[in-house]
Amino acid sequence: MDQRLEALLQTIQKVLPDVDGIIGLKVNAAGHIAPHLFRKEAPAELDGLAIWPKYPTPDTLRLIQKAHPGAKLGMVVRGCEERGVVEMFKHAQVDLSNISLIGLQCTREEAEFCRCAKPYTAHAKLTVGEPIEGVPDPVTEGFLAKTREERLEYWKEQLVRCIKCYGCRNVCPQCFCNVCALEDEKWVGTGWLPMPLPPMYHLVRSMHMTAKCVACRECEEVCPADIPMAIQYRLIAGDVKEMFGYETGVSMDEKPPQLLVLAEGEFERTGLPH
Amino acid sequence: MPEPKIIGFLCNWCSYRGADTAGMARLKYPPNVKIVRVPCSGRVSPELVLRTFREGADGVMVLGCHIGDCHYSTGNHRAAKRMPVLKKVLEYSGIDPERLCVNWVSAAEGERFAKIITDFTETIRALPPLTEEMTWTKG
Amino acid sequence: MEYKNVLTTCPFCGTGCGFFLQVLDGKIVGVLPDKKHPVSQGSLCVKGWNAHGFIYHEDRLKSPLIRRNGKLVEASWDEAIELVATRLGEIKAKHGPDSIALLASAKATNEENYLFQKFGRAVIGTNNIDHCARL
Amino acid sequence: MTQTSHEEVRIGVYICHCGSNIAGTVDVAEVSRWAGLLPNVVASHDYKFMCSSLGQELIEKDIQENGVNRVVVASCSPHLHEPTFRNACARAGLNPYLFEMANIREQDSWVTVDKGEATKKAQALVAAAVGRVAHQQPLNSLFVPINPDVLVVGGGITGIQATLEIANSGRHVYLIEREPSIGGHMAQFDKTFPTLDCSACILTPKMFDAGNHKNVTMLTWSEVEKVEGYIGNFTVTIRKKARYIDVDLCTGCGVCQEKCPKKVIDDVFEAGLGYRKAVYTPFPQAVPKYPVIDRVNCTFFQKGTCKACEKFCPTGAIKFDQADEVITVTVGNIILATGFDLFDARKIPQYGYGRLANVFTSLEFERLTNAAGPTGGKVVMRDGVTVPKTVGIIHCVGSRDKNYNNYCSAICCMQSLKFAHLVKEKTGAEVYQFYIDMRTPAKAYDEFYQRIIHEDVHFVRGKVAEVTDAARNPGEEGKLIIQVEDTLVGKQRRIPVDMVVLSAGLEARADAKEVALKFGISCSADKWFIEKHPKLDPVATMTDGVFVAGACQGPKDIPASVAQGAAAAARVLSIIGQGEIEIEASTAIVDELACVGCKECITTCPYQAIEFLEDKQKAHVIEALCKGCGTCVGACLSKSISLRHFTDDQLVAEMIGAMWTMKQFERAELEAQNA
Repeated sequence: MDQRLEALLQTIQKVLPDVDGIIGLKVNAAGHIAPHLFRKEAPAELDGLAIWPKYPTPDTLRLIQKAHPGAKLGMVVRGCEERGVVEMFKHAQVDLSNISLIGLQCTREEAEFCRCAKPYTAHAKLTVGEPIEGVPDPVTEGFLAKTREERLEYWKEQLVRCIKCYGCRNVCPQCFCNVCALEDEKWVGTGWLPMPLPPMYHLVRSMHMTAKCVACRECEEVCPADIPMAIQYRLIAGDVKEMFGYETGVSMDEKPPQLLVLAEGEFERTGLPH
Repeated sequence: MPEPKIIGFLCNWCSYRGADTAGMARLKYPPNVKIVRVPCSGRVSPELVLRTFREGADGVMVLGCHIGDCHYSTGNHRAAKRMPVLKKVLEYSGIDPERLCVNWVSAAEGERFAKIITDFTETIRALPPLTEEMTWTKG
Repeated sequence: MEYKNVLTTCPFCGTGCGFFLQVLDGKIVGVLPDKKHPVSQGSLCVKGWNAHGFIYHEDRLKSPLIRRNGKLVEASWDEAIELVATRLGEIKAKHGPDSIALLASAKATNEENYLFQKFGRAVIGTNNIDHCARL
Repeated sequence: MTQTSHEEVRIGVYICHCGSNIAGTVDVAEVSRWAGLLPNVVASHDYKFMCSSLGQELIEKDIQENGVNRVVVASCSPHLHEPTFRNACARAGLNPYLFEMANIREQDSWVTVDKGEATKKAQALVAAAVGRVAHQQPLNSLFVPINPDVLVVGGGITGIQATLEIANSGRHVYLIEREPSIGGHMAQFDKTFPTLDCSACILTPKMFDAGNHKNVTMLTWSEVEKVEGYIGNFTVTIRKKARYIDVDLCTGCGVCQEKCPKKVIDDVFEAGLGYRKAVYTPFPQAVPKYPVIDRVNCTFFQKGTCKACEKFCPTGAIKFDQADEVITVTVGNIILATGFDLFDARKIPQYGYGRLANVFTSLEFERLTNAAGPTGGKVVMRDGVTVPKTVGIIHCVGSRDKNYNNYCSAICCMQSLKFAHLVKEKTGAEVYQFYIDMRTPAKAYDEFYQRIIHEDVHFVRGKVAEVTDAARNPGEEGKLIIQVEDTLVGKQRRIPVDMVVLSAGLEARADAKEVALKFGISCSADKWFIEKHPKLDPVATMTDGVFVAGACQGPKDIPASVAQGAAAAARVLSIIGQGEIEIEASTAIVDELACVGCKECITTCPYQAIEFLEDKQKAHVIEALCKGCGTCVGACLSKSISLRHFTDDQLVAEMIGAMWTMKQFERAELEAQNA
């Protein structure tokens, strides 16, 4: 058994008696992996504990908590998933007062798969695995080196394949709205593939990811057209950090900056005319 | 080359009145910008701006009160934080962020208003029509 | 309190994408793509993503409906099949077998579709058979 | 009055000629013909003056006789006539929110050169309005009762006037003043222009009346900390700073001030020229009569011993253990009369104030000439004894100067003339006035100017370059030399004088921005409070129920300030008289089914007008607090919150109307080129 998996199993076994259940990943008989709620009363299920491929488990927490608001739960989180629950907490979608986070540090291979800058947890009190440094994101960097015209061409090449499956929206743990602007004919028209340009779906989604995207890359993973849409979200996150000093998913109580009054020096950093 | 088509979202209290002031002073500026009145620049959602581009606008303006003068005290602060991000989204999508003009005009600044309109119209005139850029096939 | 994921195959077309149905307390609450599925490899189309939508939908048909006096009313399966058989028989008798066409569905299994075309060719006697995927 | 959303939309469009203001540039007949072809438009007219009663009757007739249920008027700015046409609609039984205006004058005919282009722009704006109006919904205004009590902030002459007007009408006023006494700047003056009557003689009776009125609660030595609520229902939190005097026991006998051993330079009331004690009333006629102890300078507070005042106080009114008191009052309206600050003449180093002893500011000079002032009314130089033989008075110090303030301070010319007269009267000295332009426009002002000219005062037209004590010849030795270009003669002059008076301009209070924020109103770039309309609504502000009067709104002399104080009082009384008030109908509303309870709208609302319903986990708008800015709509990702009368549907339809028209013309042009 993988050493990290073994360690995770031991940690879960330690936590399980004190909680109603623990959210993690489980492999089924056919070898397919999905999120699962491991319960105290069914300890044998832990034989199927798995860690990869990852899934958007913050949404699993939201689903379970909606039905069982007071439940005492444990949850295995990677860095991105932890940031995910932090953002959802700030948007009143999950309650973390009864949740024990078990941090699972990503391996270098995993981090490289996700082009992840922060493959480690920051809030979880219990952690498994050694945290490693972030890895570069050559895709985003490569994109950044392009001129405006090249960027436009790049997206035309990419987005012409978009079949508007809404998979990126569906899988995103930060897309928890009851009603989605992307389904409103006012903002995103229907009936045409490839979608008419400018690509309203992707533009609106990029905007909505502001100060929300936790860089889990689930959207890219589920995209049947292999569109690297996270490039935009990541660049925006960098700009938001630069302009407003906000890092998504890091602090538990810092409010999303775009909702607030300008703080000292922010106006100057926006580059807007004075 | 067709004339640029521009929509301006102007807040009711400062910039819209600034436009009125320009009118009362009989200042002349190009007719390309059609003004949509909103209560506050903070009311302008990014979706509204994007939809305007989608509708074929070559440029979109969001004009509000100067920071500190907002009729709603700090409504324009939100615009000042949202719009730069929208500009970045445009930039990363290969759409010239210059096509979105975010600026501030007080009710007294008729001349400033006329100048901003004139300058922005010129800026957009120098760019190709957006609909031309927004086609799937080249040439 | 129970939450699990049940692996299944998308019923909407012949591709056969795999996905999980998220089951919370015995109720299906959502779809998750199966990242290790050999066919779909973690992706789905808009149909697959919404494959669970009909299950508890208030508009879902749970029994056959027969239009009586201009209104659709619930009927038993025997009644419904009886009606379809009678009407098809009448049409075939009056206008010939080629006055009838059959439209098969990707939502049905291979076996069902095989039976369906067989029914068309052997029982009704027409080659007017097509499939929704060609629409 | 209500229309259901299902009824057929029947739009009437009315194009105004505005004489030749619009019709001279825009082909109104063509716009009207074209508008008639737009979807849902059932009536389209052009008319000479839509705002005239005949024009309005046109609308009313169409509503009543032709079933028009949406109205578009293309004319001037909605800021001018939107209320006019809304009223016309209401008179005809149509909900006024089913009216929309296209601004084809200020934003088209007046600013567009080419007639063809102006017509096309008018067409686009009309199509936009037609598109929008089809989506408009009837709205009903909310009415809230008016609390008849009033808060007046600032106890200068403006605030006193406003207070008395309201109190005399039988309404209750809270008059709040941050200094120990009301009176403001006017209490510091000796004479007032142009009549030269004694400032104190006309002010103190009003101070007394305000201070002793049965309908006035006077809160001096107090400041507003927080303002919550809205017109009719403000809750104001006020900090009453500790006086260390029990006002119930104090008789205002003044023994404490006599006995206090600590002398302090009085740089507020005496402008730094005189002294007061650590326990003091700013001036003998102060209202209220109770002194305050200045903690910073009191020996007891600083060193722990002394208590001379306590020892000698015949009524035991000294209370060293007094603490600040925070109270809340509820009022329906607020009048801000917070006055001005004097321009700090030190900012212009070449005029030497603060460096050259005998350069005085206007306020210092006021104290010099005041019989109750530090010199007993004697005009003397900084040494306190020497009477000046020549005096130079410099106008526009810090005003009409792009390095400091661009605006004219409005009072300096008249003030300087008054100073000249007083110098002449009290010393017989030679007086020079250095002015850029003489501005004496009000009643009896120019007559005063003529009178002073005949008092042998020298007038030099030119902006003073420098005041210096560096003599170039024996005649200048020991003098202050005023270097100026005399623009009437066209040469540089050096005029030696004994004393210089700087007619410093008026500036907004240093804390004007914070105060504006507190009361929810706006400041201009110069920090003056912004009125609702510079001509037609000069004392109201954009925040209903908050009024401004006097010099806090812009430089003003006493007559203008008093007039504004009374005007603000009249506006407030008229609101109180209505009993209840209509508040903004364009408020936000949450679609509870769609709301996911993420609280973004709550975080972003500038007015705390959105609450969270814990039971439902949904946001909810408190309508009476909502000002209708729509910032929440911009923030809500699922668009579950919308702003009435500025909905996404309405704005998108308006935008599409304009875009559609522009694209139509573009296509037609292309076809014409290709043909």
